[in-house]
Amino acid sequence: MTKEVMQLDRVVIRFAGDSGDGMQLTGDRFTAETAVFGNDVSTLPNFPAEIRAPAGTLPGVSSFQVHFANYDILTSGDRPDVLVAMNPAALKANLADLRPGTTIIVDTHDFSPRNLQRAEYTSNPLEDDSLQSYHVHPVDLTQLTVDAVRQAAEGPDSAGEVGRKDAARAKNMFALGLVSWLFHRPTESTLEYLTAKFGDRPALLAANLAAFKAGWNYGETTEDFAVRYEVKPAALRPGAYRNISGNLALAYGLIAAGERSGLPLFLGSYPITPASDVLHELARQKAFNVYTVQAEDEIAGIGAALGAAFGGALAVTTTSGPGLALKSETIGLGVALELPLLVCDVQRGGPSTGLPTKTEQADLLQAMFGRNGEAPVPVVAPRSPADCFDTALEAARIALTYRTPVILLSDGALANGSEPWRIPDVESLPDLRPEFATGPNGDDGGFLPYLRDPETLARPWAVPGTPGLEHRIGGIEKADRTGEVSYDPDNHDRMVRLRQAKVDGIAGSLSPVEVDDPSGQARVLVLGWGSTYGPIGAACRRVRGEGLDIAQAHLRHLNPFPPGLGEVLHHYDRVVVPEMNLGQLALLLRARFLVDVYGYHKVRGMPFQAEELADLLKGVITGG
Amino acid sequence: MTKEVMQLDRVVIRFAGDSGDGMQLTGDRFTAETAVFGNDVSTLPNFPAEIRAPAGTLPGVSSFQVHFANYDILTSGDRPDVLVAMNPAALKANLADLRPGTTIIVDTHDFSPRNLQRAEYTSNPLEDDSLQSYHVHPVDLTQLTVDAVRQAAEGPDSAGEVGRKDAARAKNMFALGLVSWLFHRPTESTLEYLTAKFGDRPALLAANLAAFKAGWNYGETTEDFAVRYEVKPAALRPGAYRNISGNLALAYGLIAAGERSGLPLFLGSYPITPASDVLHELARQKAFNVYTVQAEDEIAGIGAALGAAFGGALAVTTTSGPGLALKSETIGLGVALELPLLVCDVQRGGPSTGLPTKTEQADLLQAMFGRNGEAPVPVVAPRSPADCFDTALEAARIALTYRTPVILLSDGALANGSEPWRIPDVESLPDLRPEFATGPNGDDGGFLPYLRDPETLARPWAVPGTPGLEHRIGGIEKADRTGEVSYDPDNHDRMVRLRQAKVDGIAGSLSPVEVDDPSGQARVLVLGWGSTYGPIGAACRRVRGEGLDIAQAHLRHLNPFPPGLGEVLHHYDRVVVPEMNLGQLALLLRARFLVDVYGYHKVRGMPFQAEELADLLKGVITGG
Amino acid sequence: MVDLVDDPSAEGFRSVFGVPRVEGTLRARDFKSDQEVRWCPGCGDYAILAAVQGFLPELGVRRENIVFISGIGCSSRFPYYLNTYGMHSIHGRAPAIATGLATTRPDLSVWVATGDGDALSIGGNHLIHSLRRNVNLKILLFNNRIYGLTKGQYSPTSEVGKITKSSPFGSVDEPFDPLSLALGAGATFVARTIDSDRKHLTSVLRAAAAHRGTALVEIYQNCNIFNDGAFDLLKEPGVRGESVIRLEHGQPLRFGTDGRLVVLRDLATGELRVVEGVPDDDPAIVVHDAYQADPTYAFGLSRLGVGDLRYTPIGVLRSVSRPVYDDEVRAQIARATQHRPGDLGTLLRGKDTWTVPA
Amino acid sequence: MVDLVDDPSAEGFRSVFGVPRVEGTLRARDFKSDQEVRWCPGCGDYAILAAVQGFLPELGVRRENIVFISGIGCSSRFPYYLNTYGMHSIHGRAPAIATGLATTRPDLSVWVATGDGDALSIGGNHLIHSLRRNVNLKILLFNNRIYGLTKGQYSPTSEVGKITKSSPFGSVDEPFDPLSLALGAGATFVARTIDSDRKHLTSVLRAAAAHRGTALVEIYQNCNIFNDGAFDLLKEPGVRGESVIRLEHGQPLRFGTDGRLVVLRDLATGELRVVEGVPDDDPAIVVHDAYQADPTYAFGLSRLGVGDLRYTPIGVLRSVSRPVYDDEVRAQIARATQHRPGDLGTLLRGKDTWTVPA
Ligand SMILES: Cc1ncc(C[n+]2csc(CCOP(=O)(O)OP(=O)(O)O)c2C)c(N)n1
Ligand SMILES: Cc1ncc(C[n+]2csc(CCOP(=O)(O)OP(=O)(O)O)c2C)c(N)n1
Ligand code: SF4
Ligand code: SF4
Ligand SMILES: [Mg+2]
Ligand SMILES: [Mg+2]
Repeated sequence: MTKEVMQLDRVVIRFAGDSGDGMQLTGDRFTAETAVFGNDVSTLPNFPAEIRAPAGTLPGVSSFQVHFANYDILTSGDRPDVLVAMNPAALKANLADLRPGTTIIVDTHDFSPRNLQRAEYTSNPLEDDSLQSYHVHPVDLTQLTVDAVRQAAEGPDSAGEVGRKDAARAKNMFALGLVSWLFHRPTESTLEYLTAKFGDRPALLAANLAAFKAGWNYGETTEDFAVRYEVKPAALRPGAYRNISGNLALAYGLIAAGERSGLPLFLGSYPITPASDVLHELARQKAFNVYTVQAEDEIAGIGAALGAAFGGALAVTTTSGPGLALKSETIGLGVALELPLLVCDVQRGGPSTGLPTKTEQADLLQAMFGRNGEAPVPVVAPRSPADCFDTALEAARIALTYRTPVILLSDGALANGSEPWRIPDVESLPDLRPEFATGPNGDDGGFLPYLRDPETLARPWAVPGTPGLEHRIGGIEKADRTGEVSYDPDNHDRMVRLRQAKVDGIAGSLSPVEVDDPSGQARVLVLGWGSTYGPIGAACRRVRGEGLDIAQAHLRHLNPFPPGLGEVLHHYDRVVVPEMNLGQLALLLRARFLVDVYGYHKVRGMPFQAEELADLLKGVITGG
Repeated sequence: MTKEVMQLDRVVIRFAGDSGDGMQLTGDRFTAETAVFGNDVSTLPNFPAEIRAPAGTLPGVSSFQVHFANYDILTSGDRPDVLVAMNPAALKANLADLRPGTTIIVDTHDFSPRNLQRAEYTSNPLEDDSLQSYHVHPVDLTQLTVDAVRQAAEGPDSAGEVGRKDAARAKNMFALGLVSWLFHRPTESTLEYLTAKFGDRPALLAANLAAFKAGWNYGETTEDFAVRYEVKPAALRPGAYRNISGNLALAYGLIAAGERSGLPLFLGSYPITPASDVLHELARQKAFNVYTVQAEDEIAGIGAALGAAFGGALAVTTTSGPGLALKSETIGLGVALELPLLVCDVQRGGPSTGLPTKTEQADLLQAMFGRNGEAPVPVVAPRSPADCFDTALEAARIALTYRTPVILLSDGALANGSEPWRIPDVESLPDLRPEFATGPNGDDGGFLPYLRDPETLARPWAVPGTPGLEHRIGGIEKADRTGEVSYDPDNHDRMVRLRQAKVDGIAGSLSPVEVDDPSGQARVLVLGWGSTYGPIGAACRRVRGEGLDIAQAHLRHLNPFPPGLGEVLHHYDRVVVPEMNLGQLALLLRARFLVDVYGYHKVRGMPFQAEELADLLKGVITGG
Repeated sequence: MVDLVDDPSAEGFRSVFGVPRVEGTLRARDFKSDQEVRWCPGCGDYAILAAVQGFLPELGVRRENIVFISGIGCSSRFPYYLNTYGMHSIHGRAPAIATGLATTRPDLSVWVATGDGDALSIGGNHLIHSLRRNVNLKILLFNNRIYGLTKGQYSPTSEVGKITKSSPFGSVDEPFDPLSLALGAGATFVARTIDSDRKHLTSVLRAAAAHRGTALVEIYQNCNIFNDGAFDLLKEPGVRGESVIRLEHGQPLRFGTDGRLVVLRDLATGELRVVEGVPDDDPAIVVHDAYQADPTYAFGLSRLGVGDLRYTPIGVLRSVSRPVYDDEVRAQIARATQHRPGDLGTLLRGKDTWTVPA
Repeated sequence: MVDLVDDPSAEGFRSVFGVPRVEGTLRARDFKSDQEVRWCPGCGDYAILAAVQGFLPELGVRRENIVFISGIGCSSRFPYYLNTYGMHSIHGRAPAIATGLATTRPDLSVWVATGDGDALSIGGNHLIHSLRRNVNLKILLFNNRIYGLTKGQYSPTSEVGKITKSSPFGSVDEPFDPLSLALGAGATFVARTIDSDRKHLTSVLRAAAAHRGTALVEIYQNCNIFNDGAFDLLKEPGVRGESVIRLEHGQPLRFGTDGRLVVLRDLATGELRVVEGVPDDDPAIVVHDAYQADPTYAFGLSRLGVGDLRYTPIGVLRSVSRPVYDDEVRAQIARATQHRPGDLGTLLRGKDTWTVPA
C-alpha cells in the first residue's frame, strides 16, 4: 500500500506518558533522527519533580516536545500538531494544549476503569464524544509491542527470553518507530543507539529493536495511517552540526574555556535540579584536566572553587536558585579577593524550593544584588541551548580578564531543551590565556597585590608557588595597591568605587547592543534576555509576517549593559520587556535609563508561547 | 579662684585613646551625666575590629564622640570642639577632624620617643609647631592619676593597696572628672555607677573615685583652665527620659512586641558585630518569657526562629550583612510558608567581611532581592537609636498581621550610638495580639491553610496543638487555598502574584509619607532612610538657617513605600537622596517612579557630616 | 514541668512527657494523610511510612501534638503522608528548625525525617549540633546511600569506588558512618534498623520515643531505582543471619548459624571484632549494654560493618540520659519568670532616667 | 606522582612529598611577615605563631609553596603574620577553600588556621567532611573555648554552665570534644597540644606534617581577655603533672608524681579510666599506639579529660594511613589524560553529527 505523502514546513510533536514510560528517551531519539535528517529542531522536556510519581496519575505525567522545520526555528513550539499519549493521564494532562484538528496517537491498553479513575476521568474519553474535534488514532501499543517482542524471541535473531514486563516496557520504541515512519525519519542513529545501549543485554536489545521495527511497520501496513508527512531539511548555515542541550553546551563551553585558557578546569558543586547534569558531564571529562569536587553543600562547592581560583585554576561552581542564595556570602568574598570565578545558576521556579523541574527567570535581581555591601558582579545569560557554549566562554573571558566572579544565568528550559548546533572550529574560539604575575610590580621592588591594570582595573593574579610574591588576601577591606587590611574611611570609599568602576568598565569590551529592525520603521522595540529569545523571535516573525514593524534586541550582558542600550531604548516609542518573572530586567532598565518600559510577565514555570507574545506585540503596535 | 563661665548652645567632645584605655566607658559615663543634666545628646562610638590592637598604634585607637546641646539635636556632631587624647596615636588619628581653635586636652605621659614612633610621629607634636592653631592643654594625666590614687591609699578611706598599673588605668576617670568639671556636669550618676561596678573590689573603687575627683579638682584649681562652659538643658517634650543606644532600643522593642502580642519572644541568632548586643540583652531578659538560642550558625539561627514561628512564637533572628547573606535561602522559605518572622540586620561596612565595626547602608538591595525567585519581603529601617524601639514594634506588626518575614535594617551607627529617649507609656504601645486559627475555614468543614484574609491576604496561622487543623506546609509551590503541593502553571503564576500583592498591600496600612517643608516654598526635596536622618535633618536646619528653602522626607518603610511617595517626588524640581552606599534607595525610586533623583554617596564607614550635606543641598538649591 | 530523671528501663515514652495524651486510642489509619504517596513503586520509604503510622498510635499522644519536620529529598516528603502537623522545609535544615520548635513547645512530640544527603551532607552541622545539645527530637535518617531525589549522585554514605552520575570513575570519598559521627558529636541515643524489618523498626522507634533528648535512628532504606539492593546482605534470607548482629540489652553478641559468630573485645586494643568458634565463657565476649555512660563501647560497635556491611549491628547502640537542651532552656526561663516576672514599664525606665517637666 | 604508601615511622614529612624543596635553609624570621601582630598582649596566639614560625623552616619546602588559609576569628588572623601565601577568608569556610586549593595544587603545603567557633560552630560541616575525605591539609584548631573576636560569647567547646555575654545564666549546651568529633568523622590524624608548651607544640606540628591526609591539631589556647586561665590545670607547674597525660608511642600511659597514675582499660566495657597505684605489670595498663587501624582506642582516649580537663591526653592520639582525597582525584585525572588525552574538537563533534553543505 503506498501512502499519500504530504509536505509540511514545520511540525510539533509531543510524546507524553508516565514517568516510567521513557518519554524523555523517546523524545531524545526522535530529536536525534530529526537533526541528522537536517531539519532545524528545538525541544522542550517537561517532567515532574518526583523521581517516579504514582503510575498512571496526572502528577506522574512526563512529556517531551519536539519542534522541527524546513527553516530555522526559534522555539520548541507553542502547541503540538501530534500528541502521542501513552496512557489516560498523559492524554488528560495534555489535552488543554491542543488545537482542534490535532493528531492524537493514543495507547489504548491502559484505558481500564481503574486507570481512568487514576487519571481522574469519569468516563472513557475514547468512548464518549470528548475527542471528536481531534484526529484520534487509538492503538493498543502495549499489546502490539508485547506481541512483536514475543515473535522476535521465537525468530532466528532471538537472544533469549524477555519477560512480559520488559517486553511491554519497549512500547516507547514502538511509538518511536511509528512516529519515525510517519515523518520519514532516518532510523540508523536509533538502531546504533539501541545497539550501544543494550549491547551487553542481547535479549533486551532484541526486544527494543523488534518494538521499534514493529512500530515502523505498523505505520507502513495498517490502514489507520493513510497519510505520511515530509518536512524537508532546513537551509542552515553550511557546516557540521549536532544536536545539543543547554546543560551539555554549558559543560562543553566550560571545558573549551579551560582548554583555551590553558588552565585546569575546576568545578566545585553540589547537585541540584536542573543544574546537576553539568556536574555529571564534567565529571566524565577528566581527560581534559577537569577537576570535579562534589562538595558537602553549595557553600563548600563555591569555597573549593575559590580556593582553586587562588591556586590558578579556571574555577567554576554550578547551581540553581536556592544554591545561589547559599553562595551569596562567598561570592562577596570573591568580589573582595578579586579572583576569577564562574558561578553558573540554572534558574528554576521559585521562591524557595519552588518548582524544581520548571523554568523561570527570577534570579536576575538575586544575581545582581544578593550579597552584603556594595558587591558588583558581572552577569551574563545565554539565549538558547547552543548559546550556552558561547556564553560560558564569554563569562570566562570576563572573569579572567577582570579578575572577578561572574554569574551566568541559564534556566531550566535552556538546560534541558536542545537545538542543532553548528560545531565551532576549535581554533576559532577566543584565546583566553591569562597573564599571571611573575615578579614585583612596586616602585620599590615589592609586590602590590592590589595594584591595578590601568585599563581593566584588574589586579595581578599571583598564584602560590611564585617566588617573591608571597602575599595575604582576605575579606576585610584592603588598602588600595598594597592590599593590606585597612580601616581608613577614604580608602574604603575609594575601593568601593574602584570595584564598581572595574565592573562598569567591562562595557568597554562589549560590542554595542544589536537591534534587529529590518524595516528601520519600527516604533516598538521588544527587548529580552535569556531563554525568551526563541519565543520573542518567533513572535517577531509572526508580527512582521502580518506586515507590522517590530524591532527586537536581546541582551546577553545584564551587568554591565552593552554600550548604546540607553540610546536604543530612547529611540523607540515603546519598549516591551517580556520576562518569566515579575519584571526584573524591567526594573534595572527603568532605574538605569528612566524609560517607562512595558513589562509583560508570566510566571508559569513554562516558556512563553510565540503566539501569546505575537498577540501582545500586535496589541502594543496597533495601540490596542 | 573663680573661673569665668561661658554659655554655649552645643558642644562636641571626642574622647580618644588606646583600645585598652576605656574610652567607650568614659564616653558612656559622660553621656549619662549629660543626659541626666537635661541636654539633648547624641553619641558615636568608633573602635577597631581587633579586640585589642597593639598598644599605642594608630589602628589601636578607640574613640567616643558626644554631642550635646540646649536644643534637640540630630547627630553626634561633625567635628569635635574638644578632643581628649590619651596618647600620641589618639592625637594623630583624630587631628585631621579638628578645626582650628579646637580645644585639645592631651595626656603627655606617653610622648616618649618609642611611643611617638609607634604612632608614626617623626617629631613630638607637643614640642614642634604643629599644634599651634589649637588650644592645647598638655596634662600628665597618667602621673596625676597615679599620684591621686597613691594619696587616697594613704588617706582614711583607703581600702588597700592598688598597684601602679591599676592606678594608671584609672586615668580615664581623671579625664572624665576634668571634662565633667569643664562642662558643669552633675557627677552623682558616675559616682553611683563606680560604686556599683567596683562594689566588691574596694581598692579599685577607691582608686577610681580618687581619680575622678582629682580630675574635677584639677580643673577647679589649676590655672590652665581659665574658662568653664555651660550648656543649658534642652527644652525637650515633657516626660521621663533615659539615654538609649540603638541595639538596646531594638532589644527593648522586641521585648515590647512580645509583651504586646502576648506571644513568647524567640531569638535564634549567631553572634556577629555589630548585632551581638541584641542577643546579649535578650539573653538577660528571660523573665519576659524570652527564649534565646545561640545557634551554630546564621542558617540555624533563622531556622530555629522559623520553627518557633511555626509553633506560634514571635520569632526573631538578628545579624549583620554577611549573616543576612547566609540567611537568604531560609528567608525564601519563610516567604513560601507565609509565617511571621523578624530578620534584623545591623548593617556594617561591606562587601564580605568588610569593615565590621563601621557603619554602612549597603544591604538595602540585598534585603529587597537577596533570594531566589520572586520572594518579596517587607523592609523597614529605623532613623535614630531610639527609633529602633518603634521600628521593631512596626516590624512585628507587619509580620504578625501579614504572616511574612520582615527585614529590619539598622546599622552600626544606630546600634552603638545613643540619644535621649522619652520613655513610652506601656499602655500606649500598639496592641499586637494575633488571631490564631482555631477551627475549620473551608466550605466543606475542612481546613485550608492557604485561604487568605480578603483584606490583608494573610493566610491563617494554625499552630501545632490545635485539634482538627493538622496540615503540612513546605517550600514547594503550593496550591492556592489548599496549600497542597502543586506544579500547575497557572496556580504558580497566581501564587507568585498573590505573594507580591500581599506585600504591596501593606502600603494600605501605612500613613502617607510626611514631608517637612516649613515654608511650603521648597523646590528641592532631600529624601533619606535609616541613620542618615540625623545628619540630613541637621543639614536642613543649617540650610534653612541661611534662609534657603528645603523640604525633607525620611522613609521608615522601604518596601512597600508609603502611599503618596510618587506624588511627593514628582512635586519637587529636584530630589536629593544621600546614602551611605552607591545609590541603593535611589535605584528603587528611579525604577518605581521614573524620577531622576540625584544620589549623593559616601561609603566611608562613617556617618555623613551635617556640614557636607548642608553644602551639598545649598549647591543643589542655588544650582551651584 | 517534666520530671527529668531518666531511667533506661522506664516503660513510658519519656520523650512525650508533657505532651497531651489522646483520649481513646488512635489507629494507624488515623495517621494517613489525604495525600497520594509519590515514591517510586518498591521504594523502601513505603515500609518506613507504614511502620511509623503503625507505631504512632502507641505513643498515646494527640495527633495534633505531633509534628514532623523534614528537609529535601525523597525521604523528606515523609511529612506530607502523615496526618499530623508537618513542615517540608529546605535542604539540610530540619534539625535547626525542629530545635526552635521543640524549645518553645514542650507540649509537642517533634520528629525529623531526613536522608543521608540531607542529614549528613548539607545538613551535617545542624545534625551534630542538635546531638551535642541533646534537643528532644526523634531523628529518622533514611540512609539509602545515594541522592535519590536528584537522580542518583553518590552521597556521604556511599561506598568508595561507587560509580554514579557524578562519580563515573568511582567515588574517592570515604563515607561517614552516621552512628560513629553521632557518637563523636556526643549523641545520647543512637540506633540502627532496616526498612524491611517492620518489627525491628517498630521496636527501635519505641526505644527512640522512650528517650528524652535527641534520638538518632538510622534506617537502612532501599532505593530500588538508583541503588537497588544496597542492603541485601542484611535482608536476604540466605545471608542476613550471618551478617546482622542484633543488639539486645544484657545479651552476649552471638549471631550466625548456631550462634557460630561472636563479637569479641580485643583486650589489648579495645577494638571489637567478629570471631568464629569462641566458647561461651570467654570473658572477651561482648555483652551488650546500651546504657554505658562512656561512649567508647558504642563507638566500637559502630565500627563493625563499616566498609562492607559484613557484620552490622542493628538495634540500640547507645541510650543514656543527659540534660536535655530544651528542658534546660525552659528551666532557666521558668526560674527567671518565677523569681521576678518581667515588668515592661520597669525595664523601659531602666536606671538613669530624668524628667523634663511639662 | 607522589609515592602514596604511608609508613608511620617514616621520618620524612609525607605531607609535602611533591612540594618543591628549598635550597639552603630558612630561618624562623623568614616566615615573619611585615604586618604588625594585632592580638591582645598576652594572648596565647603569639606563642602558637612563634612555634609555627619556628617549625616551618624544618619542613624544608619553599616559602612560596606554603599557603595558610583561615576563616574569621582572632585565631584566623594568623595568615597575615606569616610570610607565605595566605587567605583570610570568611567564617567557617577555610577547610572547603583549602580543599579546592589542595586538590588542584599538589606542589603546595596547605595549612588551615581556625578557632573553636570557626571550625566547630559555623564551620563544623566543612571540618568533618574534610576529615572523612582525608584531604591533605594540616588544620590548626586554636581552641580557647570562647568567641574571642566577637568579644566573648560561649563557643561549642565552652563548658556547661559557663557565664558569658550570651549565656548570662550559664550555658546549657553540652560542648563538643573536637577530637571525639573528628574521630567520629573518620579522621586519620588527630592530636592535641598546648600553646604554652612550645616544645610539645613543635613536636605535634612535626607529626602532623609527616602525615599525608587531613591532620587535625587541637591547640589549647589561652584567651586572656575573655576566658583567662581556661587551661591552667594543664599549665601551672604545681598541677599540670597530675593532669596532663603525655602520649608517646609504645609507652604505657603512666603519669603524675612518681608515675602514680595510669590509664587502664576496663576490660568489660572497653572504657579507658585513670586509676591510682596500679602495678606495672597489670595487663590492663594502656600502652599508647597511635597507629591502630581501628579508631576505638583513640576515641576512648579522646574521652579522657572531657568535662573537667582533669586527665587530658596531649600528643598524637591517632595517625593512620588511608587514601588521600586529593591524591585520588589527581590519580583519576592522570589516568584519564594518560589513557587518552582529551581532544576538544572530537569532544565537540560528538557522535550524532550531520553536515549542511555549502
Ligand atoms: C539548597 C539545595 N541544594 C540542593 C538541592 C537538591 N537536592 C534535593 S534533595 C538532594 C539530596 C537528597 O538526598 P538524600 O537526602 O539522601 O534523600 P533521598 O532522596 O535519597 O531520600 C539534593 C542534593 C536542594 N533542593 N536544595
Ligand atoms: C558569617 C559570619 N558570622 C559571624 C561572624 C562573626 N564572628 C567572627 S569571628 C566569630 C567567632 C570567633 O570565634 P573563634 O573561631 O573561636 O575564634 P577566636 O576569636 O576565639 O580565636 C564570629 C561569631 C562573621 N564574621 N561572619
Ligand atoms: S528515587 Fe529511590 S529513594 Fe527516591 S522514591 Fe525512588 S526508590 Fe525511593
Ligand atoms: S580576645 Fe582573646 S583570643 Fe582574641 S586576641 Fe585577645 S586574648 Fe587573644
Ligand atoms: Mg539518600
Ligand atoms: Mg575561640
